[in-house]
Amino acid sequence: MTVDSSAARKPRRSAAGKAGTTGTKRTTRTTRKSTEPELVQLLTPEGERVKNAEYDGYVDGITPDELRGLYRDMVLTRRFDAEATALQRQGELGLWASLLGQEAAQIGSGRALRDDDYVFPTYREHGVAWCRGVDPTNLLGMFRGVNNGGWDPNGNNFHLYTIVIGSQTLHATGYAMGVAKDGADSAVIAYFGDGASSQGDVAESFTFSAVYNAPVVFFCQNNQWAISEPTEKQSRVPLYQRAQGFGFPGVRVDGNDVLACLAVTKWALERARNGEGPTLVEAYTYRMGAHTTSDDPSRYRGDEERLAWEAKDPILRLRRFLEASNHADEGFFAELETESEALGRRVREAVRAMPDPDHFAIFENVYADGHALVDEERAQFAAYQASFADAEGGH
Amino acid sequence: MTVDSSAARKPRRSAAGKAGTTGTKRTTRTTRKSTEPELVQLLTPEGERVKNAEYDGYVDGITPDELRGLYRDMVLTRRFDAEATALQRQGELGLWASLLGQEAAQIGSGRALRDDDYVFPTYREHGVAWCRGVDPTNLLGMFRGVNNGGWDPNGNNFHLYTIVIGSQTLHATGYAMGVAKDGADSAVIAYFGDGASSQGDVAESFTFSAVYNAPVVFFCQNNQWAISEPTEKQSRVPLYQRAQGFGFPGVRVDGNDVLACLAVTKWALERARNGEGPTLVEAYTYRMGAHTTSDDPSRYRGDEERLAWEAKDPILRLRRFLEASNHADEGFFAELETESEALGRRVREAVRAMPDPDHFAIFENVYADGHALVDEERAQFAAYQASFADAEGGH
Amino acid sequence: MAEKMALAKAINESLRRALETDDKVVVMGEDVGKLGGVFRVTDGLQKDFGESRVIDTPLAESGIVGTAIGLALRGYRPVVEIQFDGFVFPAYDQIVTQLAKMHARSLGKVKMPVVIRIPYGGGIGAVEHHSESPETLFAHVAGLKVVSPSNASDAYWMMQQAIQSDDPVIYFEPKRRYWDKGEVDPEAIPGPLHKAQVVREGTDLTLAAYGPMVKLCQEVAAAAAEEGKSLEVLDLRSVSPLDFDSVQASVEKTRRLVVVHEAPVFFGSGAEIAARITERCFYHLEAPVLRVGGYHAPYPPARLEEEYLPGLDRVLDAVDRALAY
Amino acid sequence: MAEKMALAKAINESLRRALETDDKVVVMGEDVGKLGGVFRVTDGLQKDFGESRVIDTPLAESGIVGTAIGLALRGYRPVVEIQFDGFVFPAYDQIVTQLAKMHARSLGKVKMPVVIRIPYGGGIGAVEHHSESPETLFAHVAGLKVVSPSNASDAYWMMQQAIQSDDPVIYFEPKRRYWDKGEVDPEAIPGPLHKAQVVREGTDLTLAAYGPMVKLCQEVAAAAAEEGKSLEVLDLRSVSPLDFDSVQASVEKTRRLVVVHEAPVFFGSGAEIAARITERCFYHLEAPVLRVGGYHAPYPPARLEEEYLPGLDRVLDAVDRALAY
Ligand SMILES: Cc1ncc(C[n+]2csc(CCOP(=O)(O)OP(=O)(O)O)c2C)c(N)n1
Ligand SMILES: Cc1ncc(C[n+]2csc(CCOP(=O)(O)OP(=O)(O)O)c2C)c(N)n1
Ligand SMILES: [Mg+2]
Ligand SMILES: [Mg+2]
Repeated sequence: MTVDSSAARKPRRSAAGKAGTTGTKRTTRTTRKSTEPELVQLLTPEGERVKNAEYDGYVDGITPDELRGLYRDMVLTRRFDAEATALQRQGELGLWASLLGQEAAQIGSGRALRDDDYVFPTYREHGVAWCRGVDPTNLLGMFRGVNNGGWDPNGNNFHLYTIVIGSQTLHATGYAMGVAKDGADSAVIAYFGDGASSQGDVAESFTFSAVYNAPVVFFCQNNQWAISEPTEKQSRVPLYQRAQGFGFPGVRVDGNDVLACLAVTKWALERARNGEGPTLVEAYTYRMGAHTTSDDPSRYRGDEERLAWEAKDPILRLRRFLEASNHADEGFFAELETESEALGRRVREAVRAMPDPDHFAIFENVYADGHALVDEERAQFAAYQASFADAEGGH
Repeated sequence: MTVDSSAARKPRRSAAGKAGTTGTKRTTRTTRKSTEPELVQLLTPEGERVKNAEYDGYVDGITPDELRGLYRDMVLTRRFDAEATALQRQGELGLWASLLGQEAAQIGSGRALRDDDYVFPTYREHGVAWCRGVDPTNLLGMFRGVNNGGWDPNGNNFHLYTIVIGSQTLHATGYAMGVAKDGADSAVIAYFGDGASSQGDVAESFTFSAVYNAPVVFFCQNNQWAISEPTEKQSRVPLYQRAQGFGFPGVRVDGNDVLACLAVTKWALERARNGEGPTLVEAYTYRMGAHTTSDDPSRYRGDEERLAWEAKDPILRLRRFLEASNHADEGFFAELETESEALGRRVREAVRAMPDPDHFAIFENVYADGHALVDEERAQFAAYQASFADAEGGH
Repeated sequence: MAEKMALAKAINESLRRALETDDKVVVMGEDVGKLGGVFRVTDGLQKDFGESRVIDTPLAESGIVGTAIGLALRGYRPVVEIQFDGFVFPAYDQIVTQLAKMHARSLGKVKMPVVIRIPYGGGIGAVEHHSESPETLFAHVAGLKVVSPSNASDAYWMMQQAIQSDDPVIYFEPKRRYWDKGEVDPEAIPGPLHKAQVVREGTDLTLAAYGPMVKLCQEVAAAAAEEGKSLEVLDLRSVSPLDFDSVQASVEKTRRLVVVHEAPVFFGSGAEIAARITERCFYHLEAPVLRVGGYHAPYPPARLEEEYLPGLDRVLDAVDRALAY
Repeated sequence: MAEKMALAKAINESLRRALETDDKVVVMGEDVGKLGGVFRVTDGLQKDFGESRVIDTPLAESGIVGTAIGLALRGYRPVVEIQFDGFVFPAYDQIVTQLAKMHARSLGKVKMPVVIRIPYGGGIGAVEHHSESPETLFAHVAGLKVVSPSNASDAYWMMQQAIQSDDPVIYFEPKRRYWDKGEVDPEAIPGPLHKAQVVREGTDLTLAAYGPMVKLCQEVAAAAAEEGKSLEVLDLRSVSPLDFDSVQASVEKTRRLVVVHEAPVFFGSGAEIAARITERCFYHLEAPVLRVGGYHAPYPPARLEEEYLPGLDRVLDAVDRALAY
C-alpha cells in the first residue's frame, strides 16, 4: 500500500534525497519557535555569491551575457510595470496588479523554462510573460477592459491570466497529465500566491499531480500578503512544507535572488522531465506595492516592513553582483536605461492606441460551434442598434 | 513570518515533539520503497498487549469492565450492522453502508469522547453513533428512505450523516472554532475516509483549523478503498503525513486495534482541549464488506486481501486478549450473544414498524421562517390531493 | 444494422466508438475503471483501452473537471463522469467560471471539447443527493451546452455529437431510464444535437419535456387519447440551446403548452420556455403555459419521491387545467 | 432620527448594530478586518469588536461557508462576505448542498442563521468575474432566501432582518449603488423582508426590478413620463421568495409588465416572473411579459458593459414594444 510511486523510477539524481533532506530539516521547524526557515540563496542581498552544493550545478555554467540578460529582464519588467501603474493613474487602464518586488522570482523561474514548456500564470506574472516573449502590451488589454486576455496561449505556451484564485493549478496539472500521455519531456509550471495556497483547488492539484506523477512545477510566490492578509492567515507553517504530505518535495527559495530562483526552478523542471513528478517551489519574496491600484496598503501594513524588504531588492542585488564581478559596465547600464525608457514609451503609445472592441464582440466566441440563442440575441441587438442609426439618419 | 502558532502555547506534553518524531521518521519513507509505515499498535492481531511509551498512559488505567465494554460495543455494532445488511436484502432498506471491519476504529475513537464533545460523521459511523447513545434504529431512517437523517444532532452531540464527501470536515472545524470562542474545553471530531482525503474541502478544513488553532480531531478511517479505488488513487504517501504540511501532527494507528484507537484519539482530544489545535489520526483499517449493498467488490478486488485482513479482525483480537488475560469468561460471551440477538430483533422490528412519512412532509422544514412559495405549493398540493379524495368520495 | 439495447449500454457503446476512433478521447471519473462506474456505463472500457484512456481519478470533482480542462488545453477530448447529480457542485466553479468561459476569454484561441456526463433525476429510490435535476444551474450559464437524451438511440448519437463538439457539453443521463431498451443504429445519420423532436403528434395541446420525463409524457398522451384528447409530445433533447422554433411551431398548432420536468418549477426550464413561448405565441395561446415539476423543496427521501415527482395524474391534471381555458 | 448615508455605509451601520446587540453575530470573510473589505463595508468593525467577532479568513470560499455552517451549528450567526460575485462558486457546493438543506435534513432540529453577503452586478468598469449577477443560481435552490436592496434604507433594514432570520439568506449588494446616498432611520419599523414595494405609481405598464436596476427603472419611468406614459415601478427586493402578489396586483392595474435585471435573460428571474404572472393574470395581460437583461454571453470586458447591461434606452424600447400590443 501507499508505496511512493516516484521511487519506482530511476531518478537522474536523488531528488528524493533532496526532498527527504529538506523535509527532515524542516519538520523540526514546525515544532519549535523558529524565526524564519532556511531558504536557498545563491546571492546575498549585498550581491555576494554564496555556495550551495545542491543547486550550484544549475547555474555554474551561466555566462556574463546571460547574467546581464537576467538583469535586463528584471529592469525592463519593472519599467513596464511602472508604466502600467502610471497608465492606470492616468485613466488608461481600469486596474493594474503590480509585480514590483517579485521580479527575481518571475524572471528566475521564467528563464529556467524551455520553449516547449507550458506556463499557467495568475494575474501578476508579467515578468514570466516577458520571458515567454508575450508582447507586454498584450497583457494590458484585460486591465484596460477591452478583452479578458488577448493573447493566444499556444503562441508562447503561456496560458491566459487566471483571476479566480487557484483554478489554474488544476489546469496545469491536467495539461501536465496530457504531456505525460504524449510521452513528451516538456514540463508545466503553475504560478500561484501564498493566499491561493488555501484554496481547495490547489490541494486537489497537489493530489492529482502526485497520484499521476505529472510533470508539473508548482511555483508559489509567497509575497507575504494576500491583499490585506499576512501569510499567517493562510498557514501556520512555511508553505513549502505543504508538498511533503502529498508525496513530493517542497523547497523554499529566496524569491528576491534571481540566480537561486533560476537554479531551483531548473532542478524542479528537471525532476518533471525525468518522470519524478511534481515539485513545490516557494519563492519567498515581497509585494512591494499595493495589491492592485485599487488597494491602499497603508490600512493594513506599516512602512518598516517594506523598507526592510527594499534592502533585499532583487534588482539591486544582481546589479551589485554584476558590478563587483565586473560583468557589466556603465555602458551596459546606460544603454539599458535608454531601452527601458523606449519600452515605457512604446507601451504608453500602444495602450493609448488600443481600440475599443466592436460592440458585437459581446456575442463572439461564446461558443465554438454556435448557439441558437446567441444568434437570436445578436440579431436583436443588431436590429436595436440599427434603430438608432435609422433614428439618427432621420434627422 | 510563518511562526508556528501552536508553539506559542504551553503544551501539556510535547505534542510538537510527537509530530516531529513521527514526521522525521516518516519523511524518509516518502523517498524509499517502503512497504508499510509503522503504526501505533497496542494489541497485536494475536491479542497480545504490546508496550508503547507514548500512548500507554492513555489506557493504563483501563478496567476489565471497560475492556469488556469495548468488546460489547464492537460485537453489538457488528450485529446491528449485519441486521441492517439483512434488512436491505429483504427490501426493508433501500441501501446500507456497512462498517464491517471498522468496529475498532469507531468504538475506540468513539469511547475516547466526552459527552460534551461533538461528532461529525460520514455515513458509515454506526459504531460511533452507538457510543454516542444514538438509537441505532434512528440511523436506518435515511437508508429506508423515510427521512434524510432523523435524529436531533444536539441530542447526543452527533451530527447528521453527511453523504457528500468531505463537507463535514469544514462543519466540524467551524463548530470547533465556536467551541474555542466560547472558551469551552470540549473537542470536536470529524470522521472521513481515505477517498475523502482528496476533496478540497478537507484540505481547507486543515487550513482553517490550523490557522485558528481549532480544537478538532480529524479521524480518517483509511479502509483501503473508496468504492472501487484503492488508496493509491488518492495519495502516493501515507495519509497521516498530510497533516504536517498544514502545521499539525498526524499519526497512523492500527485501526483494527481498539485499544490503540482509544489511546491515540484520547491523546488527540487532549491536545484539542489543551489549546494545541488540530490533529490528524489515520486509522489504518479495512472495509471487509462491499462499499454499500449496491456495490459488487468482486469486480475490483480479490479475496486474498480480505482474507489477510480477516486475520487482523478487530473483534477477534480483543477477544483473544480478554480470554488470555482472564478478563472475560464464557458467561460474558454467552450473555453478549443473547443481547446481540435481542438487538437484532429489536432493530428488525423497529424498522418494519417504521411508518412512511406523511406526504406533506415534503413541504415541512424547507425553511425555519416560512416561504411564500412553499406555502402556495403546499396549498396546491393539498387541493390536488383532495381532488382525488373527492373523486373517490364520489363513488 | 440496428440493435436493441439499454440506454446505459448505448452510452457505453458510444463511448467505445469514440475511444476507438479518436485517440484524443479519454474517459475519466471516480470508479469508471475496473468497476465500470456505479451504473456500469463505462463497463469494460478500461479493460479494452487501458488505464491511460479510461482514468480512475482521485475523489475530487473540482480536480476532475479542472484537470479535464488542462487536458483539453493539451488537445485531448475528455469525457468526464460525475457519479451522481448531487456531486457536481464541488466542480461547479471550474465548470461555470473556467470551462464555460475559456473559449470566450481566449477570443476563440482555445477550444474546450469536454463532455460532462451526469446521471440525474429521481425515481430510483435513492438516498439524498442521488436524485437531483440541476440542469437549470447550467443552462443559465453562457458557454455551456446542456442536453439530455430520452432514449437509447439519442443517448448513443447525442454522446457522439457531444464528444465531437468543440464546446463543453453537460450531458444529463436520465438514470431511471438507464435500463430502458431501444433500437440503436450505429450507421444512421443523426439529426442535429440541439433540435427537438416530435415524438407523438397531436392537435389539442403540446407536452414538452426532455430526458426522463419524455416517456411519462408519452404515457400521459396515451392516457389522454383514451379520453379523446390529442396531445402532441415534444422531446426537447437540448436545454441549452432550447429549440424554441420547434416549440413555437407545435404551439401555433395546438395553442396550448404544458412543460414537464423533474427539477423544481421555480426558476426551472419551464419558466424560460413559458416566458419565451408566451412572447412568441402571444396571440396563439388559448391558455397560459403550465408547468409541472418538482416543488420548491429539497428532493425528498425515497418514500416521498412519488409525491414529489411529476407523475401521470399530475400531468393530466395540468393538461385538464390548460384545456379548461 | 434619520440620517443620510451611502448604501455601503448603511450596511456597515447595520452590521455594527447587529454586532452590538447580539454577541453571537460574527462577521467573516477575506480582508474584512483591518482593510474593512475591498468596498469598506466592514470598515472599522474589527477595530471595535475584535478579531474574534470580525474574522479575516484564509482565502478559500468553501472553507468560509463551510466553517460558517459549523459556527451556526454551535449557535453563532455568521455574516459571511464573498468578496465579489464571481468568487462565490468555490462555495457553491457548501451553499446549495449543506447550508440550504441542513434545516430540512434535520427535520427542523438545527437552524442555519447564516447571511452571505455578495457585492454583485456590473457597471463599475471592473475586470472579469467582478460584475456578475448569479441570483438565479441561488433562487432555484430551495432552502435559501435571496434578497437584494436597492437603496440605503432597505440595505440597512434588510440586513437586520437577514441576520435575524433563522434561514440562510443570500444578500446581494448592488455594488454600483454602494455610494448612492439615502435616508436611514434606525428607529423606523421596517416592512416584511420579502415584500415588494411600489416605488412609483403608474397606470400604463409595470416595471419590476430589484437591486441595481431599480434606480434605472425609476429613471426610465421619469423619461417615459415626459412622453406621457405612466409607468409603475416595483422594487421586488426579494428574489426568493418572489412577491408575486404585489406584481399581480400591479399588473392587474397596468396590464403590462416588463422585468429588468442585469443577469442574463435566459433562465433569469424574468423567466420565472413572466411564467407565473402570465398564469395568474392571463386574462389581464394586454402584452406578453417582456424581459430586459444580460445576453447569453459571459459578462463582457468593461468597455463593452454599457452595451451588455440594460440601460435607459433598452428598457424604454421594451416599454414601447409592450405598449405597442
Ligand atoms: C476565488 C477568489 N476569491 C477571492 C478573490 C479576490 N482576490 C483577488 S487577489 C486576492 C489575494 C490573492 O493573494 P495571493 O494568492 O497571495 O496572490 P497575490 O495577489 O499576493 O499575488 C484575492 C482575495 C479571487 N480573485 N478569487
Ligand atoms: C462529492 C462526492 N462525490 C462522490 C460521491 C460518491 N461516493 C460515495 S462514497 C464514495 C467513496 C468514499 O470513499 P472513502 O472516503 O474512502 O470512504 P468509505 O466509503 O471508504 O468509508 C464515493 C465516491 C459522494 N458521496 N460525494
Ligand atoms: Mg500573496
Ligand atoms: Mg475508504
